[in-house]
Amino acid sequence: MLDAGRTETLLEVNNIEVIYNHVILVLKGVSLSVPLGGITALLGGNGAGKTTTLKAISNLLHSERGEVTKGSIVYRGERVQDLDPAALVRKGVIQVMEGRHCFGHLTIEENLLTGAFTRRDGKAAIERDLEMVYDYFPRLKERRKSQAGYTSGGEQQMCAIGRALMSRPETVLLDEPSMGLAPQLVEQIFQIVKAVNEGEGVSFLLAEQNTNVALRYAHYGYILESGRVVMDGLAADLRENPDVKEFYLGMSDDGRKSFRDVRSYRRRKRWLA
Amino acid sequence: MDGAMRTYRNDEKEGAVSDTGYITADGRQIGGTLMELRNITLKFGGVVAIKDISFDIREGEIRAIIGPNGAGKSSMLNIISGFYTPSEGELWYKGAKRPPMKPYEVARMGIARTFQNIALFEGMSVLDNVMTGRLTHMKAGIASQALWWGRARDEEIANRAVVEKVIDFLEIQAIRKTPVGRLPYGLKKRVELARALAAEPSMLLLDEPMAGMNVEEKEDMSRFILDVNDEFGTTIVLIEHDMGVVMDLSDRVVVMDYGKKIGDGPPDEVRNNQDVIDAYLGVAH
Amino acid sequence: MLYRTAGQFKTSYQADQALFPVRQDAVLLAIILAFAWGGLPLLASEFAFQTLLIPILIYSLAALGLNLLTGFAGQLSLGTAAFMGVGAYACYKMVTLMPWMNPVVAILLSGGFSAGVGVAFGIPSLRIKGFYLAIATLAAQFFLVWLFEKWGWLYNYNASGAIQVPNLTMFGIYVSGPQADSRVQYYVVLAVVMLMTWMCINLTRGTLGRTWKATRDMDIAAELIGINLMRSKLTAFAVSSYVVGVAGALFVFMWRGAAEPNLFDIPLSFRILFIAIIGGLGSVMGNYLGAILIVGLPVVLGTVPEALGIPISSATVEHLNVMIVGALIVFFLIIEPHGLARLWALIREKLIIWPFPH
Amino acid sequence: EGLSTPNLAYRTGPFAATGIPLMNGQADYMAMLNARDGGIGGIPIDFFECETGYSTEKGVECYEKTKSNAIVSQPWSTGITLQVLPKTNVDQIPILASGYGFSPMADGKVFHWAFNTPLSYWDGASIILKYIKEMGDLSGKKVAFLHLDHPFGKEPLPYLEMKAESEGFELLPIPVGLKEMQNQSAQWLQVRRERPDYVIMWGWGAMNAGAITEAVKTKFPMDKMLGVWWSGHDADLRLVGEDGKGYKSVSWSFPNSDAPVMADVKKLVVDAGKSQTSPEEMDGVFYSRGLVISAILAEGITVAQEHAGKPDISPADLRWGLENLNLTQARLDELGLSGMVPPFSTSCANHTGHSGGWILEWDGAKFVKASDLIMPESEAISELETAKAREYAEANAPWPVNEDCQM
Amino acid sequence: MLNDIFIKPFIDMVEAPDFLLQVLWEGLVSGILYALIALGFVLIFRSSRIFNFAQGIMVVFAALTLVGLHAMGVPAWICVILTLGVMFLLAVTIERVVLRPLVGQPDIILFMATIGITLFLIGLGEIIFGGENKVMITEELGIPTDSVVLEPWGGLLILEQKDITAVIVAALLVVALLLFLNKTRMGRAIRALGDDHQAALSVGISLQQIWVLVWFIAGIIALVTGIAWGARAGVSFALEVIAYKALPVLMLGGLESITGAIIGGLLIGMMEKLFEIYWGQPLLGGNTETWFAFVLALIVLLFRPQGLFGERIIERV
Ligand SMILES: Nc1ncnc2c1ncn2[C@@H]1O[C@H](COP(=O)(O)OP(=O)(O)OP(=O)(O)O)[C@@H](O)[C@H]1O
Ligand SMILES: Nc1ncnc2c1ncn2[C@@H]1O[C@H](COP(=O)(O)OP(=O)(O)OP(=O)(O)O)[C@@H](O)[C@H]1O
Ligand SMILES: CC(C)C[C@H](N)C(=O)O
Ligand SMILES: [Mg+2]
Ligand SMILES: [Mg+2]
Repeated sequence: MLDAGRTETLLEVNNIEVIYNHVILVLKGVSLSVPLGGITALLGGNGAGKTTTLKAISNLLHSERGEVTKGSIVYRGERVQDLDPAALVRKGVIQVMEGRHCFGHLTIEENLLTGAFTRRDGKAAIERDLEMVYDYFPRLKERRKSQAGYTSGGEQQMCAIGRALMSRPETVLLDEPSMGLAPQLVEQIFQIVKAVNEGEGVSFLLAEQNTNVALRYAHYGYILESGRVVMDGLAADLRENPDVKEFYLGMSDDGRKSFRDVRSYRRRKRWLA
Repeated sequence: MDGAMRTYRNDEKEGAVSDTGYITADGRQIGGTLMELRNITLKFGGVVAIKDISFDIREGEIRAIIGPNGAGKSSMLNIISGFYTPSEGELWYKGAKRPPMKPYEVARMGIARTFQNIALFEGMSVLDNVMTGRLTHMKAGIASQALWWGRARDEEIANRAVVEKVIDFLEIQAIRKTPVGRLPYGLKKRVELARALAAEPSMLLLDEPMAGMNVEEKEDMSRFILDVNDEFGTTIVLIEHDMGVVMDLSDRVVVMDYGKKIGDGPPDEVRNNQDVIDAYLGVAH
Repeated sequence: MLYRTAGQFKTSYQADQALFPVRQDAVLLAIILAFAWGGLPLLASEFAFQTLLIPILIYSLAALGLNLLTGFAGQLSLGTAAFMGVGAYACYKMVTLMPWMNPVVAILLSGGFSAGVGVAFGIPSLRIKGFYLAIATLAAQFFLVWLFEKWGWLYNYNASGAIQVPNLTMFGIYVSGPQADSRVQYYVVLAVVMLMTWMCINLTRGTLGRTWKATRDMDIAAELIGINLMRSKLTAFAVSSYVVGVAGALFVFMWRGAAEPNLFDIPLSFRILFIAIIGGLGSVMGNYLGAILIVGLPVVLGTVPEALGIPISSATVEHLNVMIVGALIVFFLIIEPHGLARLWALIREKLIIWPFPH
Repeated sequence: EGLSTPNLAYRTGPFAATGIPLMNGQADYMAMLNARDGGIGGIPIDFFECETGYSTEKGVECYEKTKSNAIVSQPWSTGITLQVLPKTNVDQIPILASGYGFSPMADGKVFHWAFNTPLSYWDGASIILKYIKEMGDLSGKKVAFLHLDHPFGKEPLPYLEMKAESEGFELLPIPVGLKEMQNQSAQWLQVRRERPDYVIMWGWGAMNAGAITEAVKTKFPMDKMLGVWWSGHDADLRLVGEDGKGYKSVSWSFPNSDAPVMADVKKLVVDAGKSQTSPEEMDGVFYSRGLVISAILAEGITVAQEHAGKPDISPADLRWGLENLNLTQARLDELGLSGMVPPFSTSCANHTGHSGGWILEWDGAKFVKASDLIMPESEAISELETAKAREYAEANAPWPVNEDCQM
Repeated sequence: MLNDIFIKPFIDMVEAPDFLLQVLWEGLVSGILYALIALGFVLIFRSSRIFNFAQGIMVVFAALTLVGLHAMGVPAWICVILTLGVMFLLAVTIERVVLRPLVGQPDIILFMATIGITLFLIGLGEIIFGGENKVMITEELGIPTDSVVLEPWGGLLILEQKDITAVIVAALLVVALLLFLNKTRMGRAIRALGDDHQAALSVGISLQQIWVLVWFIAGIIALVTGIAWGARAGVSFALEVIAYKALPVLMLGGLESITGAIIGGLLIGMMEKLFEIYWGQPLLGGNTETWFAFVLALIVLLFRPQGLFGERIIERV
């Protein structure tokens, strides 16, 4: 396992603030760092600002009328927050968006090929990577000629991840890969993430609701609530934290709680003192 | 596998309203058959999304549908709510065969639903969204509405009261006037539920109500579902991928895979069904 | 701190549903109305009535009609002008066939005809969506204008092929035709527009309004929660065309005085669409703001070179005008795609929390 | 300051090509008067344009905008004329629509404030038919009437229909919509199918060029095609050059580069850089016609000033002036307009003057006169005028009718 | 009556087949021109879901620039190159000033913006070039202007060589575009962009680059259209109104289909001409071409809501 302290820092987010539509303040000073070759998880409830953080990094906020008003985002020592998304992709940072966002009218294979849009290393190399993606996701190979709009949720998620891999990224920002997927698939996708991480040396920053899985695969984690980082630490440590256990893993002192027993009133989180 | 299930099946007498029902593990009385799907097949061009599936839904129960992605779960829900018309098969509701219907007619029969990919009316406030759930209960004529007088106004106030109850129940008072476009995902899901509940349906279809939620939020959602089922006796059909939720909440589970039914029965039984483990769960939960 | 909503609590649903839950809004509106009824008519010149006041009101109403359909019910229409034409021609036929008819009643009735035609051309909306639907309204646009031209009965076989508004009286005063006084016409228009606006506000905030908005935002979901899309869309076409038709009748009877078929051609449709969009789709007030901008702007621009003493030929002024209007449309869309009404709402939001930035 | 004489011009849009030379001619004449004589009767002419683009809507706007101090208004479109006509009784400003407008405007008893000197469209149609008849019998012939689908184009219809009946020819109206002016293939296919003996054209703006090129393309015999005076623009014919040889157009004006007035305009306006015209345009039919129109207006002002006994006349004075025009050959020569317009006179009851017109023919490079002055058949026309004028007054009641007018 | 509607027109057609051919040919030629405009639309629509109303004025603008430059004494072929330069600048400007700030806005807003652009260009064009009708420099560009006269069945069929040229050029253009869209990296990116802006951005497709490219190609198409149409009817702002005809063509063919644009164009061109000649003129007083295309498209859409070749609308919940 990676030790965050010793490896090179790839991406650093310093105290950023994001405002939508000039009035809605969503991120209120978020800082985090992603080490080279690691899987870093960004956890937190709905509306905590995970997606916003990822989009701030990949510079996709602009088209949603959001902007980073404070702080800085540094990738390999270089300030990147004024680049356009394409330039960032060329630098090796690519995002897999929440909700998959496949190109519905393109076939699966065409979708994958668009992932290689920024690449200049020739047809053969792209062809090779296509095979690599098909190796990781055999299911995609079966459906390569189908229009993405008609494939199932899981296939679309695979397609989106595969598409990102086609850009030969160094860092992948992965937003909620597990959403809406069957348990087996979730496991499978995380396995693939792990395999890609280890096999190709790609670093991941992933936003997840499914804390359970995320903390099993990640090395380091940040917990975000209402636009602030409220806790961070090694994944293993976080798993043992009692608050995380209760609120994110659904564990009570005596094992997993039943969803039938949640009607009793809830406790307050300790960090919201 | 069949032995246990037969107890729950109701396919002996055609169109019979009800037999006696059954008692759940935690002691609730489940009524007779509310809806029965018989040999449903659904095709899209060459693709067979659902293949000859039959099952029933009983009054007051929480009926889960699970299965891998693309198994045809949402399509099944769409058939129930009239959005898709099955290529083959019949649908019996409250003891009568349901003729082909427009979705809005189905909704008016008391079947409300939520959607897998949130389908709220983004341009409206939370309150208005929930009010749309009550449209089926509002009958004022256009003149009355234009003048804001008489029936239109009375209805507006009466239905607003109902809606406020739902809002209180789901604890979304604070965002009443917020445009839904600005809400985070979890709250949107809750608003969607509110909209469905506002219709006071006798049957509620929930398509992955907890996708994209963390445990805390899932707990909330579970609480709402249980309360609705409990307090109003609403029958609930639930599609969900979180096995914890499914196992804890549902009374009976249908398992689908590639458009076929591979299991049907109480949660405990289903989770030990080898077909289900192979196709869906991966490991026993 | 002027615009404080804190402290204004609502204790009943009825109070919460009042037209102006915020006191300041009601006060502002009262001032505007007092000005419209009392102040302006005293101050304004004939020129102002003819080039600003009357057209702004009529265009607002037409845009409101379109907004009901496009902004509230989400059905794009590029045929507004033709539906205005139906209103105008219907009104013309009514007053020439039945000269005893009260002109205002005729104007209000003429909307009924355009409602009928609107519904007919709205039927395709049940199957066709988005830009494709624009074709249905464009078909209406081009077909109706053609019909106005070819069907002599519609314009009483006038030599000019145009309809000429007769001199009509109400309570012994000329309200239309060359003999009518601008001030009188202004009051008639103001009254009709106010009445229609009030009714439209009621419709949009009630059941029908929610039905429309649901249809607009996501028609599949709307149908699945129990909305009869056919009814929803067709009522939108009907009500919208009604309002547009009345605006068309006002347009010709209370303002232009005459109209040839070309008047109702597509540029007018676009103009009204501009007003609705610049004002803000899905807003009632926006139509007024949009009309003030789109109608007022050229008038103001037209006076600029003269005021500055720059000698530009009238043709160049005209071209510059077109250019500037085009540029401004783009400009306004960029600063606030949701229109002036949204801009106002944002300002309001800022005012409410003022002096705190967030 | 001076006498405010707005002109509802168009220098833009699909009608600009034909509009510009006319507007230039008008403006230059007035500029010449201002430069040479300090205006008319010592008071300068404030001649200014309001751009209408030939759109009726814009035109009415322009009329309203410019009417405040105006002593006259020139709508430059039959459509606009028709729409402002009912307002004239209220506004009491004369409308000068030289060679266009509503033909019954000739009846001054009904249309007190409108003038269409020196020739109306019915007159024009009558001259064309007369000319055709000279070439051979009309009865049993088929005459296509290719016209702009606009009040202007429909204007001669009542007269033509009447004649079709009395002369026994078949009239085939072919409308050209504003949107199809430049692409008249459907209309010319119809011509090809119907094989008419003559095509009479009431075209304007881009429609002219469109029709003439199509005619050449479909090989319609050019000498069987005759246009109204607005369809005889040199530039339109220059497009087809030699191929257009034989095309004819009726006209009540004719360019005369040697006329004294042309020299004055050239010296005082064009050479002084105060004009937008070009030498080529100045020799054309339309420029000189614009000039003549301004001269008619100027003459009206002169007459009015003499009558009112003051230079600073009112609109009502000008109306008197326009009703009492007497442009004899001598007076025309005096004004330096020799050969540019036939003599005519107006009266309280006759607002047109019915000057008569020439048939011009395109010789491959320019228009030349192909006939002597032909007079319209006044009797039949004036009957129709009176009838239609009465009809109009009734439809627009209350409408004052002045029965006291002397002939 | 029934005879006039259902029998006589067909008898007329059979009796004068050369005339029928001429009608069809005229329809075909105008159809090609509608189709060319529609092509410009389709390209932009595919890449951005922008319904580019300005395509019509771009045609006018391109043609005017070409003719205007030539009037200044520039040789014809250099004019073409310079005009392409102007169209490129126009594309860059539109992208920078209008599209970039409006990324991600609803379709109708972008549609409105293109109407704004249209107005702006009309004003600008009239100021620069003046409103008069101008003659296309057909011969200078080396386009043959003679006509081919055929005599089928002893009748008469006149085909203008410039029309024949237009037909050939249009066909080549379509093939080139189809290859470009379906077989190249850029083409794929263009299609991807049309499906999902955000996702396209996220994989590093540069909106700016693609939009400039697409608008520039639309500009090239506009120039070709301008030359072809200008050669027929002269160049003036009235040309702009034929852009409206491209709308039904698009709808009939399907908004995102190149093939659809071409087939739709031909179909509408020929059908409206046939209808006008055999039904419109004799029975309805003529001028039916103003609306026939729209009604035809509407009827087709009632049966195929996405047009003949449009992409199937994916509707799922
Ligand atoms: N385009 C936008 N305009 C306005 N507010 C927005 C916009 N996008 C997001 N927000 C708001 O920003 C906050 C953070 O949203 P974000 O999507 O980053 O949360 P998240 O942590 O990713 O949540 P989820 O788990 O639901 O995806 C939410 O309150 C949301 O309502
Ligand atoms: N409108 C449609 N047209 C064509 N195919 C469709 C349509 N709707 C669904 N399908 C296909 O039917 C199959 C079942 O889809 P469905 O959405 O019902 O799956 P699901 O079980 O809900 O999956 P998930 O868990 O991913 O939501 C899929 O293969 C899908 O591609
Ligand atoms: C010169 C113009 C006034 C002629 C124009 N075609 C008309 O309306 O009569
Ligand atoms: Mg998120
Ligand atoms: Mg599903």
